[in-house]
Amino acid sequence: MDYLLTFLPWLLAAVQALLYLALAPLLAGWLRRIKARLQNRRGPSLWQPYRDLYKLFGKEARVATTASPLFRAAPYIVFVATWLAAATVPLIAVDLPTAMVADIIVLAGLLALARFFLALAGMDIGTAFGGMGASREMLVSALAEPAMLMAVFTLAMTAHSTNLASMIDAQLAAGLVLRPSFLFALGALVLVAIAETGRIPVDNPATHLELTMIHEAMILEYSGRHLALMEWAAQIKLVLYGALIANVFFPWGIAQSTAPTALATGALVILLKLLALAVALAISETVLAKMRFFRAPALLNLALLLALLGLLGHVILEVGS
Amino acid sequence: MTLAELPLLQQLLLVLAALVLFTSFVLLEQARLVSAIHAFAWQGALIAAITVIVATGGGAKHLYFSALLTFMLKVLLIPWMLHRQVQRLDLERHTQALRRPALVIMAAVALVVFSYWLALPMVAQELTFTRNIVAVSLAIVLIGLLMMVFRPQAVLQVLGFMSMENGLFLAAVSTTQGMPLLVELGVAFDVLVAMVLFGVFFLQIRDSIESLDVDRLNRLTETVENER
Amino acid sequence: MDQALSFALLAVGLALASSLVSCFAARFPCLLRLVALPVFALAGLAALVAGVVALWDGGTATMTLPLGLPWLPWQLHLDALAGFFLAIIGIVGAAAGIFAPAYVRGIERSSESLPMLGGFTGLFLSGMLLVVLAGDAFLFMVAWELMSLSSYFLVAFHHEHAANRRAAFLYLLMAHIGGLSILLGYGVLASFGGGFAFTAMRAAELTPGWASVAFALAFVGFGMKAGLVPLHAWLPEAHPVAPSHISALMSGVMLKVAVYGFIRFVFDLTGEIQWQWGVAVLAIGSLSALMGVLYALMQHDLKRLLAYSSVENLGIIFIGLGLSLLYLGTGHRLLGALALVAALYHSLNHALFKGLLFLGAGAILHSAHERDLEHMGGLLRRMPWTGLLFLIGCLSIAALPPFNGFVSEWLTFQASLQAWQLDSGVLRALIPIVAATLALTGALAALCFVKVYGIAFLGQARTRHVRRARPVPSSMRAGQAVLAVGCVLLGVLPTAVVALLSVIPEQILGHGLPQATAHGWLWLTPVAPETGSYSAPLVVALLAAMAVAAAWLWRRGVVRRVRRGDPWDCGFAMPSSRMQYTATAFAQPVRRVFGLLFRIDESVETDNKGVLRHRLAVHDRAWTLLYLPIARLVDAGVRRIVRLQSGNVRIYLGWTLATLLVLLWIIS
Amino acid sequence: MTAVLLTVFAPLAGALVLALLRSSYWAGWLNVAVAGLSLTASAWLARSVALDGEIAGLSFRVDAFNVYLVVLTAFVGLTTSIFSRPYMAHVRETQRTGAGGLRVYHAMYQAFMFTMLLALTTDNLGVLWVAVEGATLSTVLLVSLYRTPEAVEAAWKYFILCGVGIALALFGTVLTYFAALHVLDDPEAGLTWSVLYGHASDLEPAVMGIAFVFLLVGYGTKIGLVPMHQWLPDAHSEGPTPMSAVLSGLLLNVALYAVIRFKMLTDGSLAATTTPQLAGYMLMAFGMLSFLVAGLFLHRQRDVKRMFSYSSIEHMGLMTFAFGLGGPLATFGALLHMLVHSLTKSAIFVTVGHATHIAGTQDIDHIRGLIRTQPAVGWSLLIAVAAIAGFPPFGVFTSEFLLLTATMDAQPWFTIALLSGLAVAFAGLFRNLQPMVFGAAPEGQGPVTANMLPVMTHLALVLWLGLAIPPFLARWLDRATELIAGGHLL
Repeated sequence: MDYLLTFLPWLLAAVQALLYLALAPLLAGWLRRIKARLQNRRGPSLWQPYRDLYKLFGKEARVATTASPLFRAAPYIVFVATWLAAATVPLIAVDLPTAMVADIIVLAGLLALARFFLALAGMDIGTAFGGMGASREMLVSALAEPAMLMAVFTLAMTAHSTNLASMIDAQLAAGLVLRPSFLFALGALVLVAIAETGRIPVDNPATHLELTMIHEAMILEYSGRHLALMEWAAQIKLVLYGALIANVFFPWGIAQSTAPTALATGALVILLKLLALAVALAISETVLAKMRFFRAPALLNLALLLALLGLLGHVILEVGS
Repeated sequence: MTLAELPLLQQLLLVLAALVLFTSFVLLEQARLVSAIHAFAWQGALIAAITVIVATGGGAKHLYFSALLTFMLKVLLIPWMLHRQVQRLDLERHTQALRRPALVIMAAVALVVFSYWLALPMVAQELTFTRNIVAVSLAIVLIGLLMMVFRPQAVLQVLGFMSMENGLFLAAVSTTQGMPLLVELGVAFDVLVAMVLFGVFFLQIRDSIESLDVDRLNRLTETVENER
Repeated sequence: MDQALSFALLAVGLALASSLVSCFAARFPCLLRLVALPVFALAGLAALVAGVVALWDGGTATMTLPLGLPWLPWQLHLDALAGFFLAIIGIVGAAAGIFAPAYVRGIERSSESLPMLGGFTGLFLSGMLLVVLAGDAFLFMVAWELMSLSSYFLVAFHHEHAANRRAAFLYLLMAHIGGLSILLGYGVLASFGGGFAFTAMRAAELTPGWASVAFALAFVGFGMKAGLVPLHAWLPEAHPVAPSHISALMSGVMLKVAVYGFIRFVFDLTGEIQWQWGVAVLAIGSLSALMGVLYALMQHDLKRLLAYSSVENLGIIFIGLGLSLLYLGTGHRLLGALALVAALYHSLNHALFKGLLFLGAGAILHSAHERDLEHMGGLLRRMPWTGLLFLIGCLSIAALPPFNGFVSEWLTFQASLQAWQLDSGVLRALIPIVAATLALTGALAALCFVKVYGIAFLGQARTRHVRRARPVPSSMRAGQAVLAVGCVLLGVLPTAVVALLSVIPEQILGHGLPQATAHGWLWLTPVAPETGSYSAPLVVALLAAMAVAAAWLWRRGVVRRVRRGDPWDCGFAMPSSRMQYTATAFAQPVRRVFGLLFRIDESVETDNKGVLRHRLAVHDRAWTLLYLPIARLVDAGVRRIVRLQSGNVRIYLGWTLATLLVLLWIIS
Repeated sequence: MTAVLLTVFAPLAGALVLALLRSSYWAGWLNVAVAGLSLTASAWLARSVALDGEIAGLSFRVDAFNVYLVVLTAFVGLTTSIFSRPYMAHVRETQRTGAGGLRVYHAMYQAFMFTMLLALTTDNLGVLWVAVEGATLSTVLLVSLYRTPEAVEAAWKYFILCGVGIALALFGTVLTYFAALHVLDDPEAGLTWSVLYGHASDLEPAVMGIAFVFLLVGYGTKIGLVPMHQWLPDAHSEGPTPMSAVLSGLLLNVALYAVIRFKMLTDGSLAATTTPQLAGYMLMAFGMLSFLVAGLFLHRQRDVKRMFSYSSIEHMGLMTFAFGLGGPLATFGALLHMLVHSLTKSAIFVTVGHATHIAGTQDIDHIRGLIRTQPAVGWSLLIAVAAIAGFPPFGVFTSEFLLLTATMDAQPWFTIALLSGLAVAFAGLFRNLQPMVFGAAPEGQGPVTANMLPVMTHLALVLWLGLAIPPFLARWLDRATELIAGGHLL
């Protein structure tokens, strides 16, 4: 029985990890649909992303003659790293062993690992676009990373822990407390998420106009299953950030025990949260236009500023009490 | 005590000392080379006389010998050698006026006052009846140096150097009734050798720059040709 | 413990022996390759063994040599701290010793320079070993300057090029100044402790003012050696021009020796630590980290880039040290120990991956005769092994899990996130900002090494000789492999390493990390499990498992074939290698975003044939802000002073007279 | 006693014989032989001093302070004479001087050694003065040996400046004698240093102060203290290289020795006054000034020998400063520095001599790629300059270590000046040195026959002193320190 008790959390973690895989295309589809609706189009069905993935997996992969082994290894590394990063973020239940394995700094590290190989893969063929995309992607993330970590530090210093599970627990324990620092941190994290997941106004996932591509430019040469893995990884990343924002700032409803009812509610709640966030994102993407690449730093500086304000707010306004 | 109360011998001594000081002033602004040499010889003679007086007055017997030494060296030998040099370099007619004489003389006077002020603590020492001369000897040394600074002519520089030596000798006599004999001999020997070497150098300088104007010895410097 | 010391002495002896042997290399060139360098590698091995034994044992051993001043014989002193740095010196030294012979074979034709290379390499190693082993200030300084001097000769090895001579001169000059200021620092301690032996200094009771003076002197001296901004200018000049395995030693090890000196001086000898020092070190450290990586990004000479990235990493190390000082100064000994361990860990890591990268650069230089990134490309397919090992180095230095660079950075973050325990709000706010700087640095480092690897090893060869590059001999690969394996192991098994390292703070601070390794070899929990935990082995395991799962996913009855074809590239015709993104282009966004920090002169001109030429040069601001003014000052002083030597003898006599009169006037 | 006489008068006899000897070939060998004889005698002397404290008599007096200078002088004299034999032969082949010139050279070389040793061993301040003046007289002809206009000019400046300086020193000596006559009944003993030192506390402070000023300016001219130093670079650069070696290695030491002897008297006499440290302060001021100024001069040099003569000024300034600082540690360091500096500097000048023969000029801009042309010379120069710049494991580092730490103890703020001075001087030396030794050799530059034995010996000794100071030497230095500073270290 106790054997079961030690085994259960891992099982739960595995289930969550698979849930991320399963949910990712759904969220992407939902997002596209909402956007289409906002633009008065009918748009593709919710399940279209699944179909795309399936199709890509079925197709044969075409690799440039000039590609090196790294080019073929990269998709798996990117996919796996992103997936593991996602698996450490509590989705429906809090106390996960995976959250112990890798705290939020490791999460950032894993995402960086994925990005590293993504960029390398972009440069591997030796085309101009690949290099451009890699350079820009790395710059954006380089600017986004300090903002993200500052925001995270604000949370971590409130919770006295970098462990996501403990952070969420602390949030829940504290109950509904209005923290100015969290407001700023939230803003910062949202901006970072937009930048990192390559959404408008920093990047446009739908574009194939050469000079505006960032993420797309890097995976330009991929096809077949490789492309599928890359796309899937991107979708997972989106869900990851969604879950992060949702569960860290609004953890209510997440399952704190392994009781089936709790888990069920947790699953339901997080689904609603994600869908809601997606709606917000869709709206913002419809009203905003993509900005010139060299104005993106301004956005990220704003994120950094917000994170800094959050931190100072925490230090000045909250610790004293 | 005032001068009048001093014994006659000492009064004579002071007069001679004053004359020595005068000779070095003469030396300082003498234009003609030959007469400068003569002035130098006179200075030597006066110092020899002073030495004799000190010897009789102070009863230091070995001073007679050093008086003789001085006379030989400073009055006869060195002036004679200088004369020969001057003839060989045919400079008998050579005259060179001191530039800005007034300034230099004022400086020399200032040096005299300075050295008197400096010598006061020593004068305070009641030792011999020649103590007042310390200031004079110091003044002669300094004026000799001053002369070397303001006289670009090599022979005149040597004269300045030699008059410094005179001042030193006078100091030795006046303050301490002469140095130990060994030292006196050594000093005299050095002075002699130095004089010989000076003779050699006059010729070498003459060969290298066709003149004895030391201002033209200015090849070795950091300022001009080392501009990088 | 004594056998550790004897091993260390053996290492010193072997190093000296290797330099002695290579004195005869002028007559028998093969001597260097066949005897001297293997002996050198053995010396490194012995040092490694000594260090590990010393760390394991955790005691101290001392010994007195019959050398030095009559009242101050040379004393050797080996404790955990010294042992740790012995290990660093040893492993990189061994790797360099394995790597070097193949390199030397290339230059045996001009054999009259071989004794210089071999002899000073041996002296260099023994100097570093002795610095770490020194038990008194005198031996420390002797060994320190020996280290500087011998490395100077190695920097000047290719002295035909005036640029290298200039670099060597600048290096020796700054090393000399640094050494003098360290010496004065020891002077302060000695005048309070009444002796130059470290034991006496430890016992000394310094007044806070003088303690700060000593700290400042030591910080300047060791910081100059460690290449902290703004005293770093010599480093990117000197490190690249030495032979590659020497660059590996200099960047990987010598800078760590400076770190050792700083820790020994400030943490161990100075006694009462003041938190203000921590603030100073933090500021300088973050500045160095940021500037280092930004300037590294601007380089396209591979070795120069690596040298600048050394500046960055030393900055990270000093951030750790600064945190430690800050915590210790405010009485949080556990956190101080944690930050110190983080700094030490990063020192070890940087030694490994920077050594690995420099050896890789050496391999490229050896087979492609190329240092300039703009001419490289596609090397991964020409020299796959070097490519793989270099990739490991890049991943480690970019602080990516599960490699070693990440562990130390993670520890530093953990240490900085405990800032909430401090009482002063200012410090509480300051430290996370520093941490954010660290994060920015890490991200930029990733950018930098994506550029390096992508430009050098991926894409197409940009020049003909690079296209003809051959794989390097196996000995070179072995030299790199040693370090690469070290990188991976340190990344995967951090708990064991931290367990070993926590002996050091126990010894010199009297407080270890009891919690960090309390939960078994799997879990690294610096402060407590709930405040943050990392399990590298599990991360690796999960990555592997998921990779298997992914593989399984697409193996389900779909096409496995891969068809080769031309690149798509949005339909452009088959691109030539000159259409690739260059290193400069890759760094251009950064250059625009951080433009203020560089002195850029960029110009586009058309030559007579109407061809457009684009010139770009990015200069280090430190030159214009610090070095040139000093040089001008000295020159002005010289120009004034030479007037003394006007050449007119009468003026000289005037000086004599004036001096005499002035003195007489003063005296009476 | 015989040891003293042999040590001192062997060179005198040698000088007389050499003055008569026609064959310049045998003269070279005889020169070496005499120097060797004098060295053996001095070694014997050292041994007897080590056994029974000090040797005195016939107005000679050898104690721990001067005995090691005696040995050093004799030693450097020997090695330099070994070097000078082939060197002067080469000089003669290149027609820069004739047989007569060589005769003068050899005779004057030994005469100079005689004056040096006499100045060191005598107990009579008057004789000391005579000897130092004699040193000037015996070397001034050698400076002008080549008869070039520069040589003559240098010799004249050397002669005039040192003559004036030495005259002032004589005035100081006279004043000392004057002060002595008050306290001593026997006027003959009035210049005997040991007697005066016994009564130092009774000497009239006012007189001794003035006397010390004259002596400092006088002998300071010979030490090469700024601003009386101007003769030094000229004389060093224009004279034959062996001469430069002994001037830098020995003459400056001896002049400093004289000043220290007088400082001991002055300190004793001023001890009771309001300014007991006056002499020390003067030395510190002059030393620091010379140190800094010379360091700056190093940056603007074209003539390699000039450059190294400025470095001599710098190091003499350092020693003067240290002696002025006083205290056992500083004094010990200064004594050690005297030793290692003369060894290293003479080695440098010997090497520079070979280098100038290789390049055929003394112009730094035309001495290139020595390591390529003749590795022995190039490396010796490089190592020796590294040693003089104060890099371990050479002895200069040891002494500078002691000096710096002593200064840190006594006058912390001076260390800033010392630090910057050392840095500036180092930069000046190496920026000129590097192009000379490194780089590719110019066309048609070939190796010369060089006897590197003296250089190797000197460098080996300096290295030895850097690694470990042998006990007997340590005891000597310690006793000398006790004499000067009145304190022990061991």
